[in-house]
Amino acid sequence: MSSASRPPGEPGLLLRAVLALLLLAAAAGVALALVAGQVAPGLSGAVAAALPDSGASNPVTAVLLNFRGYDTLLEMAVLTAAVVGVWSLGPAPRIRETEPSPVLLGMNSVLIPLAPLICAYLLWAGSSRPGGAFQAGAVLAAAGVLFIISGRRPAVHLPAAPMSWGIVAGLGVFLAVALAVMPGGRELLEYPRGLAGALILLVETAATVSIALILAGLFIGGRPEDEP
Amino acid sequence: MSTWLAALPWMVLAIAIPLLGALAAFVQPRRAQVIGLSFSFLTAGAAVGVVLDFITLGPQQHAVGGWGAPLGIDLVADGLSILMLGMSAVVGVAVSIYARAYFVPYPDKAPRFWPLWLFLWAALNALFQSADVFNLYVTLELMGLSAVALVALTGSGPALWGAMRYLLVSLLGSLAYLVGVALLYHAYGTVDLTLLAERADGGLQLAVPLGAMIAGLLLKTGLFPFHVWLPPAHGSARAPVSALLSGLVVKASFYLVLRLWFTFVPEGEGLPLLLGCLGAAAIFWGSIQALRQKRLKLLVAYSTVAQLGYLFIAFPLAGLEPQMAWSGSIYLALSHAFAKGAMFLAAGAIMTQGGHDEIDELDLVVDRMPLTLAAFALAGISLAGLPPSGGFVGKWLLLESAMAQGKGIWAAIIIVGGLLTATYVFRVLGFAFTRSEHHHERHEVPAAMEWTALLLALGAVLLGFVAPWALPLLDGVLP
Amino acid sequence: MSSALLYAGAGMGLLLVGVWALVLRAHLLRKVLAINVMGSGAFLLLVGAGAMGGGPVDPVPQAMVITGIVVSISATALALALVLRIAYATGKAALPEDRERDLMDREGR
Amino acid sequence: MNPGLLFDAVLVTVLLWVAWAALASRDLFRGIVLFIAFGLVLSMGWVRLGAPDVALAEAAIGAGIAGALLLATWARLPGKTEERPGDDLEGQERDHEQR
Repeated sequence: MSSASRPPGEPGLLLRAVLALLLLAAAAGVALALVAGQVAPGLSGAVAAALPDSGASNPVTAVLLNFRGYDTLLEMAVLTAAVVGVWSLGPAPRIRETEPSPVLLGMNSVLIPLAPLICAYLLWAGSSRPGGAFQAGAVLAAAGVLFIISGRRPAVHLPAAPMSWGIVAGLGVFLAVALAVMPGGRELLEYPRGLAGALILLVETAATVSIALILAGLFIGGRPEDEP
Repeated sequence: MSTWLAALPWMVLAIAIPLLGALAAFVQPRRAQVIGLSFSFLTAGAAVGVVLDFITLGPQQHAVGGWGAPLGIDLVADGLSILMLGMSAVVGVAVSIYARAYFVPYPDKAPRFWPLWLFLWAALNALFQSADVFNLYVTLELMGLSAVALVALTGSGPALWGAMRYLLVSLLGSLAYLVGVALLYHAYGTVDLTLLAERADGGLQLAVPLGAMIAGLLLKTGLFPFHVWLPPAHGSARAPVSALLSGLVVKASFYLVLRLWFTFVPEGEGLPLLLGCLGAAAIFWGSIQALRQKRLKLLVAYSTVAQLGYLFIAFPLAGLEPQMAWSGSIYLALSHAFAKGAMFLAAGAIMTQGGHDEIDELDLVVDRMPLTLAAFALAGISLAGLPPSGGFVGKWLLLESAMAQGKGIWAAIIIVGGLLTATYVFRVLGFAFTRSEHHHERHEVPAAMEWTALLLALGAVLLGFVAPWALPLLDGVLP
Repeated sequence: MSSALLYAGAGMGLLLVGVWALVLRAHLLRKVLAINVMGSGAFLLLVGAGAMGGGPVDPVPQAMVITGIVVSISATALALALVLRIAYATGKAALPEDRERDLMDREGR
Repeated sequence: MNPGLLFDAVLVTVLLWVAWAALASRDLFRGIVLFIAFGLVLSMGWVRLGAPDVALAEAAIGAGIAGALLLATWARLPGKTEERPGDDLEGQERDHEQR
């Protein structure tokens, strides 16, 4: 150790000073861009005007699954690619079985049965009120995570095949719907008149199941053991 | 028969097919090789469809969801997009054929490689066609995550470090880009590139977001001095992955810099000069580091740092001769994708054969793998800018543009950089022709690996001949 | 001064804090935390700056942020899996340039 | 100063402080817990910005799932000592195994 004040490898004063200057300059730039000049009105008007044709009455859901549904499609691809990536790193680290605390078990016996209910509500509410596939999937995944860490489960022998089908279902159904609407001169994801609501619900339901499985799969931290 | 083929929505299929392929290869891991290779051909076919549509009908547009900007997201295929799509198709098919042979001894890696590579390909095709700055952010993230996972596929400590550093840099770059998107939406109320081009009026409100976005993209491209993450990541990845990263992935963020530049045409001399200087620094630093490397793959990776520098020489030259300078830069990007892809594939074949890639232990490898050595040499010819290769055309255009403006210093940099490139390529070739004192193991290398490297390198040379047909595709894109 | 500007400013602040920690802290888990804080900052900036004009709430940036949150959890999950593999393979959850450093937390080694 | 703006100012200050504390604290476990708190404070901010959908997503994913992932990763890190802080909080992940 060269000096008591600065352990080896610790970033020096010069680096800190340069970094601080750079960050302050960037912040000043952003601040100026924020307060200088006009503020554009945004797209709330356009969304409100097109909302009746969108198949959802919650404007955020309409943007997520109709107007900018293509973003959401690619976002499902990102999520799926992440779990593929995590599984590609190797088999899941084994979680040691321990006696779970009674508090957790008690909590779980209430929370885990409740989760599918909350999930269904969020999914159903999503078209008209706050909520939607991602939130619902996350709640379901949270129940799965509680289940995994509570230790009250059959040995962690997750069957890979059904799990991987469930993981791809969200993106698969979304892609299939996006492509299936195209015959008849429509564009990708251009829902036929009157079918938008039903198709959005279909996409969201598949997405919810997949998101829950993917998030739980990410939590496991590697591929199931029977996966080649 | 061709009517229904022509009516297919190729732009969409170029994105949807690789996504479907990724899903199929993931759920059927035991058949991943077959699925992966088939979907690679289909994806390349869709990209060719987009290119043919462009040639027969001109620039294409597709309003996803039928809404159109600003509410919806538009896909656009113009001359620049289709050159990039075509580049990805050629390099992608070559790497896919190579990878099928390469991964035979690694049955645990193959089912992991194919879904990730198809996700990456989908991200590239989506990125090259998107006209929406937020959608581009999502494509950047899809590309980044699958690329990082591909690097980590190697599994060793250094590769994991390389992947981790790459991930952090990539996320930092994306966030800088996202800040730019936020400020653009704040100022102009849209994220569509065409509408932004109409509404943007210069000043701080444009300069700050554009600066943030370009800075983030330069980080992802690995322009000097942001290159430190690049050689470890590209050098430690599996050979087909290295070829994809150096050949295609860094080009995607460079493409996006160009796209933003052509959309907003920033004023002023400072930033172009800065980019040019960084490019020049990258050429010298990357070449000198390449000369000093002991391992072949690291040499090739540092060569990427140097060659990326060339792409930015166009910025200070574009003031008076925009057409020529930009064409040169884009053509260099294309031929670098072919040449560098071929070089990494050749390096991978050499590594498979000898079990190592120490440059001074190449031990008369030319006797055992003449095809691979030919591939390496041909790729080197294009990298060094010797005629009649694609690299020659690109560098010639840059040189001519520099001379026409009396900017001799840039011409000198281009020429010296070419000499340095030739030096490190010949250093490798020299050791390939000499006998080593040590004994090395020898393995059989599948012919498919040698031939794909050679054909890709030949492609880099042939690009020089097709330039008269390829360059006019850029009409209407360049500012 | 409006609430929207306040939140946009906070977003900028989070970005600064995040970059600072990303560069200076050595432990990889901390770097992942830093990236996440930065992401939240960028999202706040997106919605806050979009809302500065007043008027009805704009759903488009909100939808973008939800997309961003999902993208960011994907990246976080991949990053965390990598951190764990690095820690198992090399014994320390840090990049080679930081290996000499005290990771400044009790769980460092 | 109207009460809404005052509340926002307090919220923003707390948000920035929690973020700073999460990133600067010496103790990694504490940092992660503070990060989860950060997610919850932030989701209050989303409600204030009129974005309840984002607030739900932030609480469920940004704080909940991300927090669970971070804690699980932390608990699986190799080379831990027995007396680590918060041993009684995440009692299930007590695996000190090295792979």
